Amino acid sequence: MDFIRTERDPLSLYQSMLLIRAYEKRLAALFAAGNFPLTCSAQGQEAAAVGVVRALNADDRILTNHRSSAHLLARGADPGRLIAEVMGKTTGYCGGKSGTLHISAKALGVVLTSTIVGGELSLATGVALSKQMLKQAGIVACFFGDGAACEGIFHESLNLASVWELPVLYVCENNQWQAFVHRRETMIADRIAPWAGNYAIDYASVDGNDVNAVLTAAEAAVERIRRTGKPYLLETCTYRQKGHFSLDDQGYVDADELTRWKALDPLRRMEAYLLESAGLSADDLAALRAQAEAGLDDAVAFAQQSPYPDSSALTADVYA
Amino acid sequence: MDFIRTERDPLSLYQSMLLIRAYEKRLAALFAAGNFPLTCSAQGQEAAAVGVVRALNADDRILTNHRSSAHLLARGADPGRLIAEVMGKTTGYCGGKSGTLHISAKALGVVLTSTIVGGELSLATGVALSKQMLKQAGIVACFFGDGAACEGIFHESLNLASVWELPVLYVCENNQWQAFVHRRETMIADRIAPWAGNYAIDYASVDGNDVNAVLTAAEAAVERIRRTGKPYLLETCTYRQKGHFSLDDQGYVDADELTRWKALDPLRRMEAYLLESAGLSADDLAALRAQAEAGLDDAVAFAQQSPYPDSSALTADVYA
Amino acid sequence: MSEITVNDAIVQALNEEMQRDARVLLFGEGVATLQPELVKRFGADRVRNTPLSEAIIAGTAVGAAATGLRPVIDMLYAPFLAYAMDAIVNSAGKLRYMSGGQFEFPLVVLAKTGAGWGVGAQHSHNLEAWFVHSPGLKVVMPSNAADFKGLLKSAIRDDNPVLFFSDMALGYDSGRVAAGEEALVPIGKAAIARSGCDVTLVAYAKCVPTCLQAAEQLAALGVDAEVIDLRTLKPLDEATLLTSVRKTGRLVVVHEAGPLCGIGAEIAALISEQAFSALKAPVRRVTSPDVPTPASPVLERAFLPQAPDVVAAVRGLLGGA
Amino acid sequence: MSEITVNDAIVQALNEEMQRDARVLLFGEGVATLQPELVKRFGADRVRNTPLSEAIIAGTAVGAAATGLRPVIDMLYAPFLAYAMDAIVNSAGKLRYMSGGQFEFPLVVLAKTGAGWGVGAQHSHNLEAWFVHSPGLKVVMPSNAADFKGLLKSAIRDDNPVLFFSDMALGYDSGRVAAGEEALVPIGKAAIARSGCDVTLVAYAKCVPTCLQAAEQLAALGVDAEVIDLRTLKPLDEATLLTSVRKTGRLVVVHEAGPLCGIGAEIAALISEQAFSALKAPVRRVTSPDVPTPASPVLERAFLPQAPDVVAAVRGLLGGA
Ligand SMILES: Cc1ncc(C[n+]2csc(CCOP(=O)(O)OP(=O)(O)O)c2C)c(N)n1
Ligand SMILES: Cc1ncc(C[n+]2csc(CCOP(=O)(O)OP(=O)(O)O)c2C)c(N)n1
Ligand SMILES: [Mg+2]
Ligand SMILES: [Mg+2]
Repeated sequence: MDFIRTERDPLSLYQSMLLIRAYEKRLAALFAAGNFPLTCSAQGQEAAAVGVVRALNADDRILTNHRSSAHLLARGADPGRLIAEVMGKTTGYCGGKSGTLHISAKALGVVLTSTIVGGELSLATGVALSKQMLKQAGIVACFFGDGAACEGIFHESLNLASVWELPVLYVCENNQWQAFVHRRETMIADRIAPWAGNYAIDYASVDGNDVNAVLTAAEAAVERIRRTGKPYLLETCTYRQKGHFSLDDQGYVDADELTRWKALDPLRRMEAYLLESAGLSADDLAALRAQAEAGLDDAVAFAQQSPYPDSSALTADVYA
Repeated sequence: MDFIRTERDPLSLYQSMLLIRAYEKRLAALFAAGNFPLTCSAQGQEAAAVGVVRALNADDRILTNHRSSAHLLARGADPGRLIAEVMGKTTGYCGGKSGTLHISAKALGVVLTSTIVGGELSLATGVALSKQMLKQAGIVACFFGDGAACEGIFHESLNLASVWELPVLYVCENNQWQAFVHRRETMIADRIAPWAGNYAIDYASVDGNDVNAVLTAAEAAVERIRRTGKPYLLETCTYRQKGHFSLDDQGYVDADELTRWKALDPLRRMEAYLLESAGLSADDLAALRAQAEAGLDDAVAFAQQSPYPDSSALTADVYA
Repeated sequence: MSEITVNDAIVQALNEEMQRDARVLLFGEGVATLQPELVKRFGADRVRNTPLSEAIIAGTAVGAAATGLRPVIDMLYAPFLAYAMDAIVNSAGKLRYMSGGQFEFPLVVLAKTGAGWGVGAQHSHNLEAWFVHSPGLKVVMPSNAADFKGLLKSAIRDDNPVLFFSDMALGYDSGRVAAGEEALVPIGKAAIARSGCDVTLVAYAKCVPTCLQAAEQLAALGVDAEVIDLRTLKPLDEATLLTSVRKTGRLVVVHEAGPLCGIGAEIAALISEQAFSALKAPVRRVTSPDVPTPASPVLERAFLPQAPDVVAAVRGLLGGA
Repeated sequence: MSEITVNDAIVQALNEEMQRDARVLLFGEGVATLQPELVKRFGADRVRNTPLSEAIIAGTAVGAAATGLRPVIDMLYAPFLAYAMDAIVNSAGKLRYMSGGQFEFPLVVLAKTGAGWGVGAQHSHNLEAWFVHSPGLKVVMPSNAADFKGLLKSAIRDDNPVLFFSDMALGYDSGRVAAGEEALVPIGKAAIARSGCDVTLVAYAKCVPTCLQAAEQLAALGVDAEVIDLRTLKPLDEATLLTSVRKTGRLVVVHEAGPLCGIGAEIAALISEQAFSALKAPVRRVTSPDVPTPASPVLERAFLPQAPDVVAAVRGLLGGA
């Protein structure tokens, strides 16, 4: 039941963010309980993911990285199959061979996920070249972090996309951290979007914790790419609320910074909006939360009941 | 007799350019005569090389690439030892193991030459880090082409040099060609210098065929680096008058472009200046040319009389 | 059948396969400039110059291959692959497996190498063993015009990433080459370049002619050498190797690449695992020494395996050394 | 002597060598954040975080090494070296030779690898053979705390580029480690982890414990196995290997890295070249299959060489198979 989600109404956006938050909290709980694989949490970045992914059509393609859960769920991935992949089960999107760090789901148009920082930047141009040369409708959205922007491949990818006029939406999720290093230590500027100027690529930087703002900016960017066929760089300014991965207690993170950003929590802000401007009640929200949790219960049960691959799978899928 | 040249008077600058031109013409003649190795000619780029190299002090370091003859000669390299290296003789700067493409001369402060495009960009930061941490006087000049600016390492090198405040003078010799590809096909912009802005690095772009202008710009850049300790990007706009290497007949080069640039020949322009503003006569210039040619005669004779290495050298110099 | 050079064979293969399949495209630093007739015939879209950016050239090819195109990229000299290892090894070689078989990577990476031109160790460095060691890739390295054409055509039709290495020294060698379909040479099949019964000489690329030369000199000494041209380095044609060594009982592997963890090491290990009882003498490797390729002509000659080195190794074996 | 973990041994070695030589500095993605005590002790100048830029991290180390510093860089996981191959292979490994000996490159590259953590093929990929195949480099890969400390100290004092690989699975193993100078372990010397006379098991990193386990099981079967811990992969300690095989006449090489053109291939080739007459049975390799490392725990276990696999291989040899 791989159904690509493209709904953009506020309620759908919120439901998607809620699912991502519930998913991340559930995985953290499972890890804490022991005997569950480590993962990279997207908690705090829900709006940045949902706002961009929902601006895409079904025939668009997505490339993502190690922190992909939000992109996959926003696109409509089945949380049960995601958790199954994390656990290395046959029902996972990659039959358990990927594990959590590089989940791709071709049926959802989420292709070629790489955990090599910058890997998605090196592959996105080729996916876009196929769109261009095979005259297929659709653009390519490439999600990468502020850290990936420091890799040489960022420069090579944007330069080629510009010279060859490739329909790539570069989405830099600037969450202020690069594993254990603060963005500040790795670059002079605070914003990455303007770097696109060197390649004559249009760009924008948006409040990544405001899903409505992200959606609006992403829709504008996508429209421009569809119209011109040229690349665009959208920076979503957001924050990694959890450690780099499950084992990271964030001991090195400045407490004030964390507090400042938690006050900007994307779910809280969308809830305020729904209550004030969309006529939802506190009860409605509670019901939605319960719904999301129930979905996670089923997902975890599905993953846990799924079988591990047979050892014969070890040597399968190497060559076409 | 490795003597680092730092003279900056117009006559010395011209003599250095004259030596480079004579050297390149002589090597082209030797290659045409047969049984001489292929080389990458710096003809047409003499002013860009001499103007920058002469702005340096003896304790500064230079990194260069495959097209290094002009940098080496401007710095004071012995043409005899250069030709010997090109021929693979023991008296060459690298004992014949380098050949023409990666000649380094530690005694001249010309270190770690790489023919891997961008190689010099990857090494320059480390040489500058040594200057910084060992508290040694001097800066590091790194010569690279417009093509090298397309490599990811350009982005990584400038970003690190900026964040770590390394004393690097990045010198982009924009000669309009990248082997068999025109610069125009590889980037949207015509100038590379402004790319430094992304890293908050100061920059300038100068007429690379006017040696006086290059020297002035380079002196200003060097002074700024010495004062601030921070990197700087100087772009010298010039032209590759010959093919990419000895075998390249330039059949693919637009005739008008070539004519336009030949009219801007750096030697012609410096000669005009010397005649008009420095009180030299045509006879003086003729004498200087004859002097340069005589020097080349000796250099070639020295290289030709030098021995080839003994085959025992094959396994020497691998490990320290 | 016509007599053409290795360089022409490569262009013929590209012409035929681009004609046959509109999804095939070629890009790299200067390919459009240097192959104007390909541009004229197939258009600027399918024959492209690129910026000087090996990492994105390879990455673009990998992304395109996974989504419907069949790219051929010219990476120029093998050492430049050092900039493109992530796309080739971590992406092209692994992402099919890591995705549970969701993607295919029909892609060909062209790279030249081989000493003899005095251009030094940053141009001349035989790196084929790196890619044999890495999962999910295929590696070919032909020795003659017919195989260059036939293997390149097969590589372009293969649904997996293929590293196609050309030895500079062979570019102007000419040989008789078939036209069109019959020209295909299968990936994974070695060729018996000369049959013999006293010793097996295994080589690839320019070391095949070296071994044939050595075989002539050995014949004069009454030694009948079999010469096997590997042609494909991954997957290795184990059957042909084992059959030959079981016949001759003696093996010398010859290549320009460095000795340590090279193809020669792999074949020596393979044979001493699979045909141990058939071996009458130690397996010998004749390779370049474990040093960078020197530019000086004298040293470069000494660096390369030569026929007399092969003859000496064989005589050592027959002397029972 | 104190009992410490492998991870602590690495930090101890860094502490002692940074104390001993002010030219030693450490940089990489997050090293300053994760080693605050090193920063406190030696200053932010000598212990630096870097941008996420492997190519310039390595290039900077190479340039610094050639001009008076002695950098140690943490490249995190081995597959990330794919971004740094030019600086390591084309520059650090070649520029001394290519310059006629004008430069030295005292530099250490740290990289982790090794399956067992379910992180998949872009983190778990044993690439040590690539660097053994490339000229001008040294490669070490220890198996226990004492060797981690002793070899890291030697690597930092070595005037050549040293690749120092750590197997993730060993990080929390503890062992008795000497303090200060006596802790030095020479590069290029293998260790006899267990002496025996019936068969030689050669391994490195986490496969050493695997072989010791196998040796116990073999002892129960009346087979006396000698276990050699290579410790250094380049230069190989040929003498120790040859002496052992001349004694036992049987050889099994065990490693996690892929089989093709791996260390096992090199050792099999070396032995069948140098100790052919001493061999009573074929040389056997027990390695992971030639596939990317799977993330699924079941498959990951099947991917790794296990003691029973080693025992089976030895029994095959003794059965004269
Ligand atoms: C080439 C490479 N270097 C280092 C790593 C280890 N690593 C994984 S994620 C990460 C931080 C990435 O930062 P960023 O790009 O900002 O993405 P984020 O994790 O913040 O979403 C690092 C250093 C890697 N996977 N690949
Ligand atoms: C990594 C790499 N790619 C390709 C080459 C082949 N090559 C040598 S010089 C050159 C052109 C370099 O252009 P540019 O940087 O502008 O320097 P220029 O030759 O114009 O001085 C190329 C493609 C190389 N040596 N290294
Ligand atoms: Mg980040
Ligand atoms: Mg140029």
